[in-house]
Amino acid sequence: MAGPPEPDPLSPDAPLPNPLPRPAGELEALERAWRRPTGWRFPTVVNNTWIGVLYLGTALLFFVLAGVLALLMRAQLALPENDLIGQDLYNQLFTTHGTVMMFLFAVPAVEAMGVYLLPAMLAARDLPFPRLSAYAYWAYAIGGLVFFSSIFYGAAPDGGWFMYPPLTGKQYSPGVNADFWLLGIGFIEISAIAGAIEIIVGVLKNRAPGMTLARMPIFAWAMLVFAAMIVFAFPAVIWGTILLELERAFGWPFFIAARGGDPLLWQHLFWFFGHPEVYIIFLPAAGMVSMIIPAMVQARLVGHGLVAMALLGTGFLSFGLWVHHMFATGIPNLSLAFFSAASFAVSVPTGIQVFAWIATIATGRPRLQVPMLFILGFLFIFVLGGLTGVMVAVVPFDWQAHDTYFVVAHLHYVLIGGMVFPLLAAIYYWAPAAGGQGLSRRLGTFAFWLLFLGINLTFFPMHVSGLMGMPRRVWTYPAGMGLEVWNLLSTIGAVVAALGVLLVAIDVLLHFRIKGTMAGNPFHAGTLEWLPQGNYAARSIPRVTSREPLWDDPDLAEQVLQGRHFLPGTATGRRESLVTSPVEARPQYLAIIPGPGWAHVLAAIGTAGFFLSLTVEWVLVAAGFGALAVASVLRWLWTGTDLGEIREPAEIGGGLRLPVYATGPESVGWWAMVVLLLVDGTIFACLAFTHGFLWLVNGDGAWPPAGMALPPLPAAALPAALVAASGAAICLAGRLLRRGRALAMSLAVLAALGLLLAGLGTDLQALRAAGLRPEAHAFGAAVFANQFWQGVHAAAVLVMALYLVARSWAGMVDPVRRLTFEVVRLFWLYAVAQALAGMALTHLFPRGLA
Amino acid sequence: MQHSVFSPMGPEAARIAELAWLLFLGGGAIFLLVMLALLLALGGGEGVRRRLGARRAILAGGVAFPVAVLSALLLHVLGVAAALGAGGREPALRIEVTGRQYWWEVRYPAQGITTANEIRVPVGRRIELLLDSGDVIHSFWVPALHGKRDMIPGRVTSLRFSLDRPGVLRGQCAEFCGTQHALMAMLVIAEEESAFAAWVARHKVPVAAPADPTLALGWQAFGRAGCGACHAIHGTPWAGRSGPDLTLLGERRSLAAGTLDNHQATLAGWIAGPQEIKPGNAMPAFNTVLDGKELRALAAWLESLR
Amino acid sequence: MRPRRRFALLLLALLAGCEDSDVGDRRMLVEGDPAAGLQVMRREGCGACHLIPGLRGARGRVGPPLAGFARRGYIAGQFPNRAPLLIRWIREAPAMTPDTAMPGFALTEGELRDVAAYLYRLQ
Amino acid sequence: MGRSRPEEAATAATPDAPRPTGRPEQKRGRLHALIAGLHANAADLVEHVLQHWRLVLGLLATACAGALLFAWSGLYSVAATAGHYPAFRYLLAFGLQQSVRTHTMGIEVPDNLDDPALIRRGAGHYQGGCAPCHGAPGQARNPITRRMLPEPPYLAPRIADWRPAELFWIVQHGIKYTGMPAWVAPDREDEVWAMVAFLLRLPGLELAEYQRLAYGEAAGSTTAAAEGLELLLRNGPVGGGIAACRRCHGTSGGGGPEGAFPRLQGQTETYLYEALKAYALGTRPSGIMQPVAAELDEAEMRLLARHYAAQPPDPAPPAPPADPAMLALGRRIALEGLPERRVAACAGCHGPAPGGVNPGFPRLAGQQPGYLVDQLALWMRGIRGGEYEAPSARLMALAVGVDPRRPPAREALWPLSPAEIRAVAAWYAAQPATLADPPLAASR
Amino acid sequence: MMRARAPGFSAITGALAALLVWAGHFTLIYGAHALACERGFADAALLGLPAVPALVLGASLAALLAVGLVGWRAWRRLDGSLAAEAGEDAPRFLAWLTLATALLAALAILWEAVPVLLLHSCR
Repeated sequence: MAGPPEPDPLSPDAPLPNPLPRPAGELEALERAWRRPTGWRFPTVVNNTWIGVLYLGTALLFFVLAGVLALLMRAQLALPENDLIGQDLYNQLFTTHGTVMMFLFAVPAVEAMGVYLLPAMLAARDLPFPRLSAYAYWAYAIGGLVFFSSIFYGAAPDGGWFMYPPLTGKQYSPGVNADFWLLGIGFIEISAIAGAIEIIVGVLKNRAPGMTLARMPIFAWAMLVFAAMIVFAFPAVIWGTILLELERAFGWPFFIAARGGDPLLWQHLFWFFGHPEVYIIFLPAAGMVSMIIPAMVQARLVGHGLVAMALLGTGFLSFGLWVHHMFATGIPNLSLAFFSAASFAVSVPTGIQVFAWIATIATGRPRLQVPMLFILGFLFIFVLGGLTGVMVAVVPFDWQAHDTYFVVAHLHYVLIGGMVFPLLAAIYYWAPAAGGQGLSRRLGTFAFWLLFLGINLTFFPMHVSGLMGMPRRVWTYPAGMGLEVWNLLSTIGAVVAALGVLLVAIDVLLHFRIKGTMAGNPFHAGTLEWLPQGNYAARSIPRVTSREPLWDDPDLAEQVLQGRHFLPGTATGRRESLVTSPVEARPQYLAIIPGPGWAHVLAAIGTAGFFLSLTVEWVLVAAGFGALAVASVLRWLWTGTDLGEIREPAEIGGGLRLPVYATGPESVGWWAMVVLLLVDGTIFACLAFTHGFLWLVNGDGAWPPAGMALPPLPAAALPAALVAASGAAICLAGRLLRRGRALAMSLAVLAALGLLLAGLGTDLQALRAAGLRPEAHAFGAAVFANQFWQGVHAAAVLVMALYLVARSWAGMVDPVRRLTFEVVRLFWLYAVAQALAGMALTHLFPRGLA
Repeated sequence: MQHSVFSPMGPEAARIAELAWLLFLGGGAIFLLVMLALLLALGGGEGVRRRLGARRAILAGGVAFPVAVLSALLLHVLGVAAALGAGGREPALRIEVTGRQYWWEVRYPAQGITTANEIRVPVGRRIELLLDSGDVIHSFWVPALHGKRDMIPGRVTSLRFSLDRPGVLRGQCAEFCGTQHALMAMLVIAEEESAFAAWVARHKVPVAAPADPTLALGWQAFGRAGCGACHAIHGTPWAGRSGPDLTLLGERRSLAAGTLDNHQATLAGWIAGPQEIKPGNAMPAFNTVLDGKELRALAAWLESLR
Repeated sequence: MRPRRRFALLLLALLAGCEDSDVGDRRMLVEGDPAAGLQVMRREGCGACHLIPGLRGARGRVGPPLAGFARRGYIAGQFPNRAPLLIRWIREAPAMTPDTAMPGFALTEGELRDVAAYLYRLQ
Repeated sequence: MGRSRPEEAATAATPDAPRPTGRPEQKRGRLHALIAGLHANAADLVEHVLQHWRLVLGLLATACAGALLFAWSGLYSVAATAGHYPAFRYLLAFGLQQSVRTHTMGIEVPDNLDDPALIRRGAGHYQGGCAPCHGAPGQARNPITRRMLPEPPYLAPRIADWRPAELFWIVQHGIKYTGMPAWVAPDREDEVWAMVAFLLRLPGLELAEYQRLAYGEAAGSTTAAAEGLELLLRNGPVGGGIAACRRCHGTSGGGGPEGAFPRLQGQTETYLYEALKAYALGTRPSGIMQPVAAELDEAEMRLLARHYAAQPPDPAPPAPPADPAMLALGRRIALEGLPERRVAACAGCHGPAPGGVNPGFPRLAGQQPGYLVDQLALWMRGIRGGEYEAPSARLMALAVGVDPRRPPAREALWPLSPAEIRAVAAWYAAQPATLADPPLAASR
Repeated sequence: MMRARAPGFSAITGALAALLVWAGHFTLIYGAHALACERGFADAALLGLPAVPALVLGASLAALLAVGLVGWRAWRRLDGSLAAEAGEDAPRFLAWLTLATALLAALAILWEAVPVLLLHSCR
């Protein structure tokens, strides 16, 4: 790096990076750059504190709404043979309750906590792509509210939150209810992935100088694992959703047994997402617990490394559990045993965390403040839920417990204990950080006891009623089977718990305020989110030398406020964030990040409108929204990304001079694209799995089935060659760009585009010419699903190529300023590789084995 | 009527119930231990807290203990699963059960019997159920018999069990299968070998046109209302197959898959207005076709089928 | 007379005292236990054809809803709504009106009175 | 690192920097600002509009208030004699044309619009429902209708102005502000297409041919049945509707050689009466039958039902040679149903069945196959037995495997595929028709 | 400034290596077992053992070896000391993390291999 051979500016022995006094106007310039929009421009806000609070508030709104649905269900089940709510509404209620809690509350709530807390905890000015998180938020909020309102006109999905076909296929669910789930939730998953990319890149690249991986707070570890799990888990359900929607809309039989499909394919895809989902929800909450307990007992987390390892291990092992939702499907016992053993294995890291928390409590001086109460409640409920979790991992026991109220009890113990209680603890714990004012201790204590007693009273009896023979998802049950008393207890408990939620809501409404600034550290915590904050986050970015900097360096808060650490002002007059290396957190460059704008808001409206109008088959309206979304995204990218080198390298203090522009693996844009390609690659793996699974269940004789044949192999050679040539052409374009030949570069890009489209087009043509049709049999459907997916990529490449060429003609791409080109090339090469792999799958896979 | 995991009627369910008790007792003990540790960490003596706060405590409580307990449990559970899965003796009776929205079709291929919503089995014989589905996914669950097994279109799953003593066991669909998932129950009736044989034999007796004028009117109404388009009665010209087989209907204990007790009055109510009782099921209302007298006669005749 | 039934009668008499006479005295004529009547109706599956307040799961619409039965003018539209006729109707409706869809119920005299007592509690 | 870049790229790279625009002084007032804004580019225009949203809202509100005031004053004349201003008339015509164009996008035109049965079916309705306003060959328009505004056109020469899909849309939906009504049963697209088929035949239609199409055998037949009907017309209550029946169904209810209309012979009186009643009430939707049936009173319906039920079946017209495999399939569906798709055996209710056939159910033996195909398609689509609750409609819907509350979304999901529907219709059409059992009413 | 690989990328994947081996092992044994049962060569002999147990045990041994290698290399980087979870020094911390995850992965692999000794392959 630049700079004379002075002592390492990151070492604790070096002098503070910036001297006093600070130049006049530095703070004002910083404030001006980070000013948040007011009045009717408020929706354009992108500051992570505001987006985080909006995000969390919306998630909590959905929590309350879905909770009301749960109360309605409990009212119906209070008495046997009750007629309060008819079966059709009841089926919508439990489907919507589950879906909203999972997709619109749990994941967004923890993502919101990440968006809100991570920059402060890592002492970053903001996340690397503020408009992306704002976009994710608006798409989620608009789409979620419209999705929820479907319950008011009877159009809510009614096939269960797990959406098992064939019940959710067009034949048994002809209305739009199932489409609301598939399209409405499908695109909210996209918003979750956007958030995950943001969090991964943010945690790896935006930490304060000196905050090595070893010093990173546990919450950041948890969010990193959480986001990485989203990257690998959500693609499965997105792919499943695409398949089911293709089946519903066009009759491609992926799940229709009579035409070669298999309902179990959906279950594999869904639970490959669905089980990790539980840990996706739990891990960030565990991370919050690991942050709150040390502050509450004023002691460092015992076994920091063990906990970090436990988070990593859980993240991995949770991908080996999915069949544990399918124990009753008749899969061979040995297969079930693999998953049973993996389920046992995943309980070890969880045990480590529980004992690490107990050990931390033992070493400190516990104070029974409201957050601590919720933590203790969490430990009680979660440990109980964890133990029943081990029980349902026992295959023969699960054959009895599966799909009964025992499982309802288990999952609510795990999710309410494992996520809602930590979240409430977090709200009570971090509320002062947001507004400088805590929530009420009295109300909080009352709320805790109501919730704790109510939750146990609601769900403990369900263990019993389940084993006494009450299946899940029943809108009524007969009298005289001994179920009456347990159900009545559950209903009473639900009302008590609801009162607790009401108290929390009242407390938040009465006492929660957001101020632009924060001062004070009421719990005397040790981590950086308790530094004094403004809209710009910390005044200067601290040099981190330990895990709990505020405990180890009591003067740090004052030094940061005075601007004596890194980047005390703004170097360019715009919003900047300090980008550091992923392991050692050494400063690499200063990234300009975009401020408020309408483009991403319009893009969110367009995206939500597009999917929702597709649901109700307003094709023209959908086209309008789609155009709005694409146009807005392009405008957002055009004005907000790849701004080029705006000025000479900037001095951030400590003798560090950082460039204000970076390309390649140093840049956050490159990292974001790599993460996106991991998502994409996982989807493609699901596509390949689909093909292989259907081949497996159909047998070689029916793959392809009689009367269907692939084109001869030579017919596939030409498309493959064209596609490969497209990859070569884009590499050539890269060389041309390096030599500064912009026009030649754009021509090469256009040529590459033509080659790719021609390659994919000829392949499709060959398949159609061979008489292959997707509707007739799962074989055709699988082949055309592959074609569909390549087509989606071709469309993306088309837009990207034209965008790149336009940028080039506008003089915004050159040998130095080439981030746009690099990102496009990365995607392009992936698309080429994927197209070739897809062709191999189609043309070689069944034949190659013969 | 047995409908609980904890009142097993056969060796398979008993083995699972034993396992369940083991899990509850062990799990309860572990829960209490952890809570005790938490309480000690909060307010225990200095020495206890120091020991709980060491890294060694994490390794002991969070690693060594679970690994030991879970390893033992894994081996034990695999033993149980092996015993349940191995199948033991070859089954002496095969019954095919097809799940349909929202009832169960039951066939005894060797005996040539088709019935619905009630499975009669002889005590002591080893029985295999072959399960499949006619529409969406259902799950066969009779808690006092065995664990549940899904019924998946395009696949055949199986469940092997035997019963120790006579009794009536209730079962219910356990996989959400649509509007009336809640009203899709069934009975398993375990009886002595001789009673079972007699039941099989009764199936072979042809049904004669009744002499009693009321029953004769019922017989006639059955035809005139078109019931035979969907329902079959063994030994009569009616052989519809899209609804449940009604042979020996009078002997069944329940109507509409466990929704109503079966007798003349409920039969009449069901025939005339099934969509109020179980909305969304496939049986149309015949109140527009049958007058009151015909309805009563029809119910009486159906009840007389025994 | 079982003590429970006596108590119920007493309660009914008390209630009847505060009601309009034309309805009250009709109920006075039935010596039955409404609670037992409800159990009989549950057992007999009356809900398969009738909507009956207080009997959960009684959703049938084949016969008339029985809400407000005590204020009903006629049984089956043709017999005066008096207890002896009601009891006879439940026992042998087809004999009274050959075309009715209402089947006869072979209940004991006591059970019939219990059922009637319950129905007359439906205001 | 630290390579410097050309200067111009640096300025281009700061799009958020304030751009020099012709923004006027604050003092010059908002209107001036708005006008100045009009000269700026489109983005600036949007920006100006957003900045001066109060003014824009105010202008809009004033315009609305003005329009309201004008309407309130009553100065505008709604007299049909007043006519439209020429420019306005042109605008209306243009709007009409464009509206029809836009709304017909995506309508698929069936390929059998030259089917004589369809033409005949449309003609029968045209005579009753359309000719009074639009005229017909040899039939002048009613002078009253000529004073409508706009005047309904004499149709034959105007048909060529529209494509079939546009005709379909106009017949189905009618036209606002013109007096052109929508189809009585808008779901019955099959009937609307029949109408279109006839309309396409209309230009250049000879008088004799028109009369054959519209009146069928109604003129001058001397069969016994015709005499019976004459008697009925003379003695019973007389209404125009009765004549309308025989225009299409024929005097003896045979339905005519084209197969355009169902055969009424051999049905029970109960069924025919129920059907007429259902048509009249609209519970059985039909744009053709409802206007006719709604004119009948109770006694007329009974008389007509009795008349047609008493007609002995005509000898069947020579059936087109059917594929034996298709007949076998149809036979299997009729006698055994398709249990795996919840389709009951048709014969259980419609005969031949061991227990006889209920007088409330139609008999299908010898019925016109086209009619059966159309009706089964309506059941599949949930149009029959759907939101309409005709007696027994739900029964039939469930019997063919359709939940009338949630009918199949597309043809591929019908419990009976179109090919199976044709097969079962062909099989029933090939069965000999017989006289129905004595009607239930007679036996009581 | 332009390096071919992002610094630290390999350090991160190194810490994940053992868990990646577990993932590969899991995919392999589950996939191979499903294929063997579906295609009916579960009982074919492989190296004298029935195919499925032989395959699973072989794969598990290989996976344990790989995990052991990863753990051993990390152990060497720690100079054989596990003290204090290797503290806050980033390279040592990552080495420690690698070793700990290797142990967890080994446990999971071991547990998943056990059932094959006790259960019938395809029932």
